[in-house]
Amino acid sequence: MVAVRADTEFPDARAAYAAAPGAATVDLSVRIGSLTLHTPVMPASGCFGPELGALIPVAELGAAVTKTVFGSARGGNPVHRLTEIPAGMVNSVGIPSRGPVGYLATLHPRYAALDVPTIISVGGHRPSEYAPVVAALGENGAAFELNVSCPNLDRNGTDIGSDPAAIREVVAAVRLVTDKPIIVKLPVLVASIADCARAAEEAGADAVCVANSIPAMPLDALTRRPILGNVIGGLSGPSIKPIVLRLVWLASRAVQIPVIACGGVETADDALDYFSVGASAVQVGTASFARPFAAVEVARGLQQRCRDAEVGTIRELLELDAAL
Amino acid sequence: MVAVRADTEFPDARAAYAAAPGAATVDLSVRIGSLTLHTPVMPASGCFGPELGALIPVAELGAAVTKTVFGSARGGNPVHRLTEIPAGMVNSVGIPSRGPVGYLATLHPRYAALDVPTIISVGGHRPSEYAPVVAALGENGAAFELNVSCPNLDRNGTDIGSDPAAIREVVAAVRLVTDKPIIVKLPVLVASIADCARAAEEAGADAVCVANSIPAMPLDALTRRPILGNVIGGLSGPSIKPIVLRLVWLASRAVQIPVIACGGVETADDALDYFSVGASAVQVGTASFARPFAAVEVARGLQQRCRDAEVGTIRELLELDAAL
Amino acid sequence: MRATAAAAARREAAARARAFAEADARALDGLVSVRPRQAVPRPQPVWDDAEMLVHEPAGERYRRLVLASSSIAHTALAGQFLMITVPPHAGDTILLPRPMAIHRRRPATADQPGTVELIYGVVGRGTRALAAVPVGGTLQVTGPLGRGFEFETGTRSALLIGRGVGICGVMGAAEDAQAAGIRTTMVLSGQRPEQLLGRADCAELGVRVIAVTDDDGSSDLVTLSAGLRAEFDGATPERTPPDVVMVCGAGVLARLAAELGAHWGVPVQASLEAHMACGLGYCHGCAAPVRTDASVEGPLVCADGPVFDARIPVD
Amino acid sequence: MRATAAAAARREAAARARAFAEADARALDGLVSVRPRQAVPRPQPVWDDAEMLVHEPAGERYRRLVLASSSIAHTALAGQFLMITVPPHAGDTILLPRPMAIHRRRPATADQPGTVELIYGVVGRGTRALAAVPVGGTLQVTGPLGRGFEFETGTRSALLIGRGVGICGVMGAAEDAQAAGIRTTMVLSGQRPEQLLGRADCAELGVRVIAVTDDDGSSDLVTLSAGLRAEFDGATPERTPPDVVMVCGAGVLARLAAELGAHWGVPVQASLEAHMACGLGYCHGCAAPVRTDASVEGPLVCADGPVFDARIPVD
Ligand SMILES: Cc1cc2nc3c(=O)[nH]c(=O)nc-3n(C[C@H](O)[C@H](O)[C@H](O)COP(=O)(O)OP(=O)(O)OC[C@H]3O[C@@H](n4cnc5c(N)ncnc54)[C@H](O)[C@@H]3O)c2cc1C
Ligand SMILES: Cc1cc2nc3c(=O)[nH]c(=O)nc-3n(C[C@H](O)[C@H](O)[C@H](O)COP(=O)(O)OP(=O)(O)OC[C@H]3O[C@@H](n4cnc5c(N)ncnc54)[C@H](O)[C@@H]3O)c2cc1C
Ligand SMILES: Cc1cc2nc3c(=O)[nH]c(=O)nc-3n(C[C@H](O)[C@H](O)[C@H](O)COP(=O)(O)O)c2cc1C
Ligand SMILES: Cc1cc2nc3c(=O)[nH]c(=O)nc-3n(C[C@H](O)[C@H](O)[C@H](O)COP(=O)(O)O)c2cc1C
Ligand code: FES
Ligand code: FES
Repeated sequence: MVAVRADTEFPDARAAYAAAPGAATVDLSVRIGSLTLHTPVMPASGCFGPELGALIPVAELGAAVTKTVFGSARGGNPVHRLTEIPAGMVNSVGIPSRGPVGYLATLHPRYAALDVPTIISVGGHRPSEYAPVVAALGENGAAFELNVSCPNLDRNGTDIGSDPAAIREVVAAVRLVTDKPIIVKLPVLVASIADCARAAEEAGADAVCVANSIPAMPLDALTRRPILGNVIGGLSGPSIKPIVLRLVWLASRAVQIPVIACGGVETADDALDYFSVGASAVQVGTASFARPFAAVEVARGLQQRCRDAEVGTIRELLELDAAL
Repeated sequence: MVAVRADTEFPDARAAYAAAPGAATVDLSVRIGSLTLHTPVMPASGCFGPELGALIPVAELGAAVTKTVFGSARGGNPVHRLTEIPAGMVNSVGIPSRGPVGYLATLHPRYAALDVPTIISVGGHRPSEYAPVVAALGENGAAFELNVSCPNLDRNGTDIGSDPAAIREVVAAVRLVTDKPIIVKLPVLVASIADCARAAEEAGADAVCVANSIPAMPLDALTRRPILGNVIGGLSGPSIKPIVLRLVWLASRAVQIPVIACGGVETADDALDYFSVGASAVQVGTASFARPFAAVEVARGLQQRCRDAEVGTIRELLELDAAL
Repeated sequence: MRATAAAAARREAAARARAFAEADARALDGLVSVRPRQAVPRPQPVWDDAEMLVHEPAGERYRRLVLASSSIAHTALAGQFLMITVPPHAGDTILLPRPMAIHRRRPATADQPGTVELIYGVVGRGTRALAAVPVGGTLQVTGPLGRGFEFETGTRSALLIGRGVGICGVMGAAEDAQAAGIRTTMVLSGQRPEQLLGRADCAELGVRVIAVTDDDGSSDLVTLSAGLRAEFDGATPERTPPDVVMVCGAGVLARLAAELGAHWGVPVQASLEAHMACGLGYCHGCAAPVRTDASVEGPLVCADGPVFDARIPVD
Repeated sequence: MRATAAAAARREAAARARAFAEADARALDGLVSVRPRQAVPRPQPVWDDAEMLVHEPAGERYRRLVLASSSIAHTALAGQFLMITVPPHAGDTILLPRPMAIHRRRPATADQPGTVELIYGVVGRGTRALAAVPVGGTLQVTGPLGRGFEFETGTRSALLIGRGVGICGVMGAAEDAQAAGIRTTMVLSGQRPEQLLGRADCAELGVRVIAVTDDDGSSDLVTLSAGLRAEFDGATPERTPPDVVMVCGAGVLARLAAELGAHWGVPVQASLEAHMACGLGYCHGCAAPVRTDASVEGPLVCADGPVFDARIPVD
């Protein structure tokens, strides 16, 4: 574990924070295929970096999740790449990626130094592009998250993840090149989240993550021009939670594999909301920018709730609540 | 026009309001197929009723739009049917409908008494259900808006409007039974709004309306139970505007027929935002509940902006702004 | 441990909220129906920019709001309500107007505008934002709305029952009763004596008050029911049953009133709440808890109520 | 007509905003590059719950914020910044922290905690919510962040240029210059004399001030450039060109500084802004305006800057 250590002469808030986790007495571990996470809380792709290793007790998270790695190196989108509007945060960072080789050379060693499993997010611009990236990443990382919220250049730019057939194709190809757990991260704008989740499950995925940010087009209130250099960006944060809650509920009823919820999680209560509709784990994205320790807080909060209620699992906690 | 008249003994704010429209000196009329609306502003389906005739100068709107009429009579959803959360308003009113016969007997005469064209919203639970309703409505109403954000019972409950083939089927069938303008109101959760809009256009629609509310699942913060009796409701209001703006932008680039924007319009500026990405008209929904005159304000605001800039069309106004 | 206490408090509050909602639904099940067509025509609702004359704490947990609107004060009937548009507050926009009962109507005089008085509890985002609106500005309101309490001609005595902020729902009936010379008793129910609304209003209107609270157990439904039966048992001319019972509070209180009405053989009117958007009858957001067959849209609280007939179902 | 005036004002503001953004982008195009590896290692950023000691108006349009954080005050380098987490305000939640330059660093003493001082303008939702935070509580901050202004060893004189709130970006360099005995002149630019920040700081630090404003036209880029050339024209020993120019303001000001640097043959360092989420280098939100080939992710303002080398492109 990368130690969170404050300058001893002038201590900051980190030291007290890291020292006071509250005993992790309850076993909240969750299985994603062959991988066991000691807590069902992890960061969302693109909202975490190894830089946080010195700021928060990363080992209290279930996993680290990388920004999406694409097959070839490329820069991100023009500025502005992100902004905040009343409806939430909108980002069009794009896909600054060094390709699997660049990732393994520069970023991966820093992830590997963190004392948690690394889930490597992988993307592509056509269904055929995913498996080669996963193959190139080889034995690195503990699991792969397939980001299918990417325009399919084989099919007119419609998201790969909105097309069950394309999802099947991606997952089946990746399944052939790795034995590690495969998580498929689905987009919001799909005709049927149940069909998409089932396609992932049937093709061999070990979990689905629901969901990515919601495509949006923020305009500058004064000039009426797009704020983002890329015109379109992804809306994230608390306002998307009621939309994603429904998707998690529907996906959980459609598949047997775990559903990882992602969208507007800020607190342990948000996580419990998702658990109550069927999620097995949660990812924390936007909330980490304002509070770098947000995901750790969620994990600690779940422990605390279970301890307080004297139960051993989140399911029991929810049943107890429901029985009240 | 149904006169807006205040009690003369104790006048209220309506009288002054109705008396001060600002001359409608600019011709902002817009054509939807064979129908000309004198202003590109109208209410959204389900967010207007003839009850407003006595409260606001309805004649200043381009049209009235009815709540969706289904083929057979049925009640709405269990309570709660609506609520407000930080992300917006969520409704699961459902489809209380008296069928076309009941509508014609009870509601239509009250719409007909308003001094604006009535656009009748029509729904169905399978593609085959729309045309019979339109046929039964016959010569009543000035246009039909087909609400295709309805689960398709022929196809596993996926929205009719998220399936371009189903949209084509609905529109082609309705086209056979009416010569009046057909507007297709599309849902948000679709794989490709461009494909859906094109399907409507190719099958003979005169306009598309983009979009309906976004399905969401609000939970009670305290009890963690669904707030709505129907569990799922539609999220509407200002927070959905950045999401719908992108859809309007994409739809406008995909089709030649007019695109009517619907989602979070509260002010003339919101309308101009939509016009700037290609919309030809706007609908005002949620905003009318807090301010019954919201749609009238939008129409007046557009007049005012054009007058101030000394231009004759909204296109010119936007060009002038863009040239600044 | 602080966190444990907080979690326990949260669980208890959740349990209370659930239990309350379930008891309410059970109590109202089959209880209410739309009253036959009304005699007095309803006033045309208007919207008005009403000056806020008073906005101050009322009792221990409520806030009082006095709005100048001669038009509404002039036309509003007992038990009608307003839709209050909550202005945006420090970045928080409230989308839906909030329905509020008209607690008092004071018609315009030669030198004063007519006013309506509302009382509300600060419970959620809407009322929190409303509480921040300063006196002096205007508040946009739509009303008067709905069908309120109605006295049949010939009514000589009435029993009104209000609990918490529901006291505001029935106070208009007390005003009408006083004007019509109807002998009236009002039950004011609340958690603590300091929270009871309406004492001064009842004094002003010459209405006899029976105050009951959770604190001393007098508001307990069984205790209250027994007390009222004893009170109106017909033993003396003063103790004859009232000609009508009017109630505004939780579902269980409406049921209690219906039971009393059945016992005494007199009609009962109960004012209900529902989540609302338009208040005018077109959005269909406010379905009333009246059993209807699935092919028929049932009555609406805003248009067919908020006041309904309450009768113990015989099935 | 009032509405017409409002519309005209809006159109003018929109035109100004567009023109400003375009001029800025044009001015920065090809201007900046990442500086070679730095000599002094950067401090490890921390997050801290910093007590708000002061939060008050500063000049005509800004607000001053003094935060107690011994750790950050102790380690922060000139030109570094903090990410400020804006607490929720009356229902409005601010999701992204806001980057703010460290205007002054005051290390801890025997009986006082170390403090950092920030100055900001209230321009949007974020800073409006920040302005509502009362003194006395704590504010969560992450920092010190980024790569700031760096004096090469042997630097004897420096010209610092700051405009508006950008003055805060360069004030840390003035602190370092004073400590290192570097002869320093600081241009303070702003719209009106009443809005100029940093006069007192410059007096305290013994920095000579050249104040220029839009009001009297002295801040006009051509006028200012001519004035500075004349000022440092080498005519007398006091008038020799500075060894380094450091600037924080709009892109056009960075370009002006780069032109002066080219003229005098001295290096120029410019502090830039970008929309940010993490401030730490992992979110890739803050791409710097540095031309790179499409297959390469360019430098980031938060990690490779905010201070960059500024040189007039030769192409
Ligand atoms: C006819 C009628 C009369 C009313 N009169 C009063 C009154 O005199 N004084 C008073 O304090 N309250 C009254 N209410 C309730 C009031 O309208 C508020 O909605 C309620 O107090 C909730 O507060 P909030 O808006 O802060 O809650 P929020 O949490 O902001 O509400 C969220 C959503 O739920 C709805 N909601 C929540 N609780 C209720 C409720 N009890 N009734 C209706 N909608 C609800 C809100 O309208 C909103 O859409 C009345 C309701 C009705 C229907
Ligand atoms: C390194 C750095 C140092 C800064 N130092 C200062 C300072 O000392 N004083 C000061 O007043 N401001 C400073 N800013 C700008 C500040 O961070 C605010 O973002 C800016 O003032 C906008 O105000 P707002 O958040 O109220 O605007 P909002 O309208 O709430 O902002 C909307 C979004 O746009 C972003 N944004 C808007 N304008 C800017 C901007 N100019 N720079 C970066 N992001 C922007 C916001 O961060 C937010 O994500 C600095 C920015 C950077 C990058
Ligand atoms: C700045 C930023 C960058 C992101 N980058 C990625 C990414 O590379 N891959 C991906 O699958 N999702 C990415 N996302 C989406 C998030 O992982 C997450 O799905 C989304 O933000 C919703 O969660 P939230 O509301 O908790 O932020 C990004 C989000 C943000 C805000
Ligand atoms: C209470 C309510 C009822 C609605 N009923 C219908 C309906 O019957 N048919 C329909 O097509 N859309 C219906 N809608 C959706 C609106 O017409 C509109 O598409 C949506 O609310 C987004 O617009 P807004 O953000 O301006 O409200 C309803 C919306 C609300 C809030
Ligand atoms: S509130 Fe709209 S119908 Fe009752
Ligand atoms: S702000 Fe996140 S990388 Fe710079």
